[in-house]
Amino acid sequence: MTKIELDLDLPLGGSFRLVVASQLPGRGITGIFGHSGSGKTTLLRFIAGLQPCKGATLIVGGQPWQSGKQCLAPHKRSVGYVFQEASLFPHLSAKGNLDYASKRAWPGSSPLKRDIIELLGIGSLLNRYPHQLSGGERQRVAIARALLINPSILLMDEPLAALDEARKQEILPYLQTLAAHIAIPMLYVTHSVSELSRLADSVLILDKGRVKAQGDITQVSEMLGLSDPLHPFSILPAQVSEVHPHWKLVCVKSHKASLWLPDTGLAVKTKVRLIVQAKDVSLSISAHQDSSILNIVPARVDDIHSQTDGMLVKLHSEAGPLWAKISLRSAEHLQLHSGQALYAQIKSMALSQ
Amino acid sequence: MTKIELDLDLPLGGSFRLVVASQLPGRGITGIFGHSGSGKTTLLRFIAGLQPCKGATLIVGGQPWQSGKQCLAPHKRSVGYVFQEASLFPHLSAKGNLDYASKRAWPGSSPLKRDIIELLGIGSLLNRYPHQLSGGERQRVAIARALLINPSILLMDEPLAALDEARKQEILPYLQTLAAHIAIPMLYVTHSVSELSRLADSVLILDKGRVKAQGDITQVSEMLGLSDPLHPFSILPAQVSEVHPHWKLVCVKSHKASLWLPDTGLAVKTKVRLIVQAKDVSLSISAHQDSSILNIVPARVDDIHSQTDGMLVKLHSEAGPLWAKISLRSAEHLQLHSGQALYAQIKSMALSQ
Amino acid sequence: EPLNLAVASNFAAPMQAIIKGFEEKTGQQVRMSLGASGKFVAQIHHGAPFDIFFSADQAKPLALLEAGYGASDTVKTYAIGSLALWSANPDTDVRQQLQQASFRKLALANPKLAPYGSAAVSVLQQLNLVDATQSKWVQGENIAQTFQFVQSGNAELGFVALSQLIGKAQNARNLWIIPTNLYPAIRQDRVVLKKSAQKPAVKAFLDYLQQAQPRQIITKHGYALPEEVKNAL
Amino acid sequence: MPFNPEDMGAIWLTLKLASVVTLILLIISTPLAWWLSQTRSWIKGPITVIVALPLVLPPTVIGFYLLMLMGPNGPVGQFTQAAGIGLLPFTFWGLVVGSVCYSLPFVVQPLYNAMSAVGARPLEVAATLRAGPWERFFTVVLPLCKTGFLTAAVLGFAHTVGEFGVVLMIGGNIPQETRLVSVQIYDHVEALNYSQAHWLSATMLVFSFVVLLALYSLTAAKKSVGGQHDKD
Amino acid sequence: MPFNPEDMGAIWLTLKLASVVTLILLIISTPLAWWLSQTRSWIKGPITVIVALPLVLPPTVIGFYLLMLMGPNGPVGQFTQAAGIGLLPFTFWGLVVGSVCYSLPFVVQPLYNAMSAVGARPLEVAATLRAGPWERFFTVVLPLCKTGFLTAAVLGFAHTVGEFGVVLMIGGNIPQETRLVSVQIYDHVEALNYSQAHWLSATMLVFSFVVLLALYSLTAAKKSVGGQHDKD
Ligand SMILES: Nc1ncnc2c1ncn2[C@@H]1O[C@H](COP(=O)(O)OP(=O)(O)OP(=O)(O)O)[C@@H](O)[C@H]1O
Ligand SMILES: Nc1ncnc2c1ncn2[C@@H]1O[C@H](COP(=O)(O)OP(=O)(O)OP(=O)(O)O)[C@@H](O)[C@H]1O
Ligand code: MOO
Ligand SMILES: [Mg+2]
Ligand SMILES: [Mg+2]
Repeated sequence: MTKIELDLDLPLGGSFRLVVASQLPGRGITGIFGHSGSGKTTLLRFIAGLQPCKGATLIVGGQPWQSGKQCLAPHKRSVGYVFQEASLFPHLSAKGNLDYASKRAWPGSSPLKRDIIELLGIGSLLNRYPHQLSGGERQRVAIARALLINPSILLMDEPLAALDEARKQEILPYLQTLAAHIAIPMLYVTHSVSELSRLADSVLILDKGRVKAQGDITQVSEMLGLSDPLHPFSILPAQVSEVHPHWKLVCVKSHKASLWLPDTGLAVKTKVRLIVQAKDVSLSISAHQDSSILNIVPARVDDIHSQTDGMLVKLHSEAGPLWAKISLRSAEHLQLHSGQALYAQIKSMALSQ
Repeated sequence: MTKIELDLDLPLGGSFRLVVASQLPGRGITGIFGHSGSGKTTLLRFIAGLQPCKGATLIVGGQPWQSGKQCLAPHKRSVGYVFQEASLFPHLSAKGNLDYASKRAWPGSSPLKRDIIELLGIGSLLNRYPHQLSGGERQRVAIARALLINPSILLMDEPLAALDEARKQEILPYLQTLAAHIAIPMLYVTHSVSELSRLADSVLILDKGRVKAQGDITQVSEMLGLSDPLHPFSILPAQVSEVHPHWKLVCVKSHKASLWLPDTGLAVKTKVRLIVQAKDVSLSISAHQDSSILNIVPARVDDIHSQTDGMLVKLHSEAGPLWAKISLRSAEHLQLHSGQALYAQIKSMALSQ
Repeated sequence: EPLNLAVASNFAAPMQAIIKGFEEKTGQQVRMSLGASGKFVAQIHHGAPFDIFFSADQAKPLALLEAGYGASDTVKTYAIGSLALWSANPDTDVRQQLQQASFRKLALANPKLAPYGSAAVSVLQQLNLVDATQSKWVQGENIAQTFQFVQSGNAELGFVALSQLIGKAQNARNLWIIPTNLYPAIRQDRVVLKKSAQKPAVKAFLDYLQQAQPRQIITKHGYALPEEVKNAL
Repeated sequence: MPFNPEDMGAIWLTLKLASVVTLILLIISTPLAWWLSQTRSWIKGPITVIVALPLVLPPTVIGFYLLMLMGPNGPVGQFTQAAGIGLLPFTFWGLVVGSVCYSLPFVVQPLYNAMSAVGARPLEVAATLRAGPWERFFTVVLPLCKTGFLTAAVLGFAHTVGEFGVVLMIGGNIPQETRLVSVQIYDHVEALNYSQAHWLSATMLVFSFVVLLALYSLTAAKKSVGGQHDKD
Repeated sequence: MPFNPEDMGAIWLTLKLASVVTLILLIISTPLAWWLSQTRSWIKGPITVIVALPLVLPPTVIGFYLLMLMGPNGPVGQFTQAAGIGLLPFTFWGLVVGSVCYSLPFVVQPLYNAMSAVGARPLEVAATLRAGPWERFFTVVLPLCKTGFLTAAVLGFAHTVGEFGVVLMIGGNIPQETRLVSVQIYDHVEALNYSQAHWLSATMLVFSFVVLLALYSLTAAKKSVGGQHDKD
């Protein structure tokens, strides 16, 4: 457990000031979320010791990294940092960059270098110099380098922004496993809500240098889910109850309901987090049996918000609180009103964990 | 019309070779799509004149930019280039960077500097130097700079990768309008299928330096839609037939069917492109009247592919060819078979254009 | 232990020959440092390991003696330089050109630093040519530089040391050996440094200088010996 | 101790020479350094070395060879005479030529290094912003190489002020024309006028300190960013 | 024309001196340049200028002052005597000290510029990769400043080979001990032994050309990337 306790007040060049007094969990992935210029990079730099801050406190796993004037030098902090720009050493080849890290790796069990290289698909690039790599290739080498130092915290500043979807889908689960198995905490800056909701156990939302919300992702999910008001979503904590290898589905229990979702190799009892996009939830008065929609959950209308582009319906469902986004026409058609009992339909294929 | 004719064969450092012989349309947005390292940046650099290539041909709007050994110098090519890394001049403030471009702008009607600055939200940063800006802020200044040169082609290398969703949603429509109204062609490199399908009129898909597919987005949509086999989608060309301000919906005609989608201010007769994610299409045997799903389209099963995580169903619907992704369980439940007649249900809120 | 001599640059050639003879005769090793006299004075003030200083003038050995660095009774003239007016162009009549001041540049050594320079100024004063020529003077830091000014043709004529012309074929037009009555004798003095006064090698070298062979070398190189000058007067 | 008029003349002449030489050095070295920083030709190495080569000869000897070259029988001298410029030795412009030759490497090298450090990207960006080669040079390379130019100017200026071997040889120590402070100080030392030498040396040191510090502060005062291409 | 033994001795002594001085200069200048490139202190400007200041005095005059400082009555001389080293003037190590002082700016300046151009980022990266300050310096700064070190070494070496004003003054031109090639050539020229001077000069030029070119090629042969921080 490498809990991170932070307390800083850091003015930067007159117009910007980052104020954070907070505790970040010592395991799992903490998403750092916020608009461009909200202070995410600055926060990571402070934790790595690259951004000095007078009188701040930073305690990591009980060890004081900074307390007032006493400040642990950056190279004595066991962090792996993926910078927002790849920042490879220009004088070293890709291999040289990786070796630089692995030679200096912190002691302890570490993932195999070979595996990391393979996962990131950089095996054929090792002899190239940074200026001979494409943007995405550089970023992948930088990620590998940060992993190879075998740190006790990983700081990642939009590490996947330069990568294509397929590549992201390969790397994301790996980072997830890493955070879970090696049990090192990871601070993960991203602009992508889907990356965030998929990866993060806990979230810190920054806004203009202040903490706007913080906590377990389910705690902040309402705020997070509404952070982009036009694309709201809900997060349902759930647990795998059954595995159906034949159907390639698993059944999870969320609140009182059972939901089906694609089997991605989850074992029974695994805790998962379902992200349900409001636009993926449809409503029906009766429960239809002849459709491909597997998840049909009894629900009650809690509240109805009118938005510029439709209606946002807050539901109390058997699976937990849910947002549904429907058109005004559908709302009128269904004569939607608060307290109404109906069914929420969620395509299992639209569910991600 | 600034049609771009390309013919190049460019070896880069032994292991990579970019071969493109192609014509890109002279108006609208051409998406350049491909995995990391597939040659997207190299292609843009060649067009801008920054990457020399022996014996290549490049004709832009009838004007030969390169033909064999004759090669127009980069500064004589009317391009606006947003580099993959922001690449602001470090010795100039944000304002200095913008002025550098506006002072040298190509003649012709150009968007107002004030408007560009406001749209990109950089008005308060103008006096800062690049090292005082956040990653996203730098990228926004770089985009503004490329627009201010008032070019006759825009080359954009993942310009929005560093930006948050909200910011993207602001800038995307602007770029769209720009491409449409000022009628300059834009080559837009992106990894994001949603950006691509939203923005691009035509697409060039690169794979390991070769053109894998090219053409109007609807022509390549099948390949594009399957480019990430786990997240397939379909693209339906459509035209607005009715506007319903009361419901905040528009009705569009796609093939033989009418579909409802959120009103984003589209006028009647506007041509739109609907992106329908396979996971958003559900199937039912009968047409349900009591659900919030507005778009229920008669369809026939054309083909069924088994995938690792479910079934991919190819449909001939009245709205055009559609992919639907359903679970094996639903497929068995509905006794799905080729030729079967059923209904495809698409939530209007899940539709984007 | 070698004998260390500090020798004014203009006397390099004869001294080299003299040392060769001395070494052959006595087996005593001699190391000669060449340089400007003024520099040697500064160096001797700060502990330079020289035994005998052969200056280009009389003032500097005297100054050293007064400052307490020289051994008393060791200051002595070892050679007397002769001044010549010379042009590198064999067709130039140097005397005529000097009289008419019909030249672009006249080279002479810096009178403040080199005795050959002050001698040259005396000659011009005697001939009443200072005002007519002063604007055309170019001064070398030492007599060697002055010679190079003339030899490279950059100065049409110049006052050089006769010793510099030895062995170079000249005619009567482009070389004028200045009569000694037009300038005070250019006496070059030497002094033994106090700390070396008792060294046997010093004594041996000074003795050797009195012998015929070195004296011959000195005159062969275009210098006069003090005794001879006295005789001539 | 006040200066005698000769000293004053020498000081004035020195400043004039150092300024002119520094200016000419910058003008010559800029394209040379730029070419060196951009070329991939094999002659880059030899040229780089040749620029530094005069350094290995003693200044007086360089002066000696320059005297021969620029004299009436030397090739340069023949040329200048034919061109109607006359002979260069013993003139102010002769000193300028000599000093330029001898101080060249101290100006070329810092410029070359600074220009190499600019990298390709800023130039590429400028090219896409319609800046032609000259414009790129003036609007991007020059400002990014400010520190390099400062170093070059400081070294060139200081070295010209202090250099005297070359100048002694081709100058001829003519008052108001080629008698520089360095020569003057040297003369004082040689003539054992030590107090005069100390005084003049101290003046030169203090004066140069002030000039160089002003030059330095002036350049440093404007936002100095060269080299730091990005911060996260 | 073969060399006489004196010439040979002078050549050998020169190479020894230039090598030792270049080495010492690099050792001294590296931390100094590094400090200058990192500090934000106000004394950075004055120190930079002070390093370049000796240049404004003629070498002989510098030599003269060094002679006073290191002589038996000078503070340095008193110290070296007390420390049991004896007096430095007129010894090989005296020449070393003199040459180091005089050539310092030519080594500090290119290093300073190269180090400033490295920027903060590579050092930050190295710090997060567990490299302490020393390690950062050796694994990041040194390799990224290769060109700067090359320039510094070339200028330092060449200048030491050619410099003779300082060396003449504090060396005393003693054969085998302090008589360098530069002084030897100077002597030949002064003694009007031109052919000997030409021969020795040409040898020095050719030899230095070869040495410097080799040094240059050696450094350039390894992938030269310094300064080009990123390509798209
Ligand atoms: N040296 C500086 N001087 C002044 N302001 C600065 C400086 N460094 C950063 N800032 C400002 O501080 C704010 C926070 O910057 P930071 O890099 O932490 O943002 P961010 O959240 O990482 O943004 P992005 O998502 O765009 O990378 C920005 O508004 C930036 O302009
Ligand atoms: N100078 C070079 N020498 C050798 N290979 C190079 C060089 N420059 C680029 N490459 C290679 O060429 C390929 C194409 O690079 P390019 O930058 O065009 O890719 P990209 O499609 O833009 O990728 P990304 O999405 O990661 O930015 C890459 O595999 C890269 O490693
Ligand atoms: O003999 Mo001198 O002192 O070089 O003119
Ligand atoms: Mg950031
Ligand atoms: Mg790229």
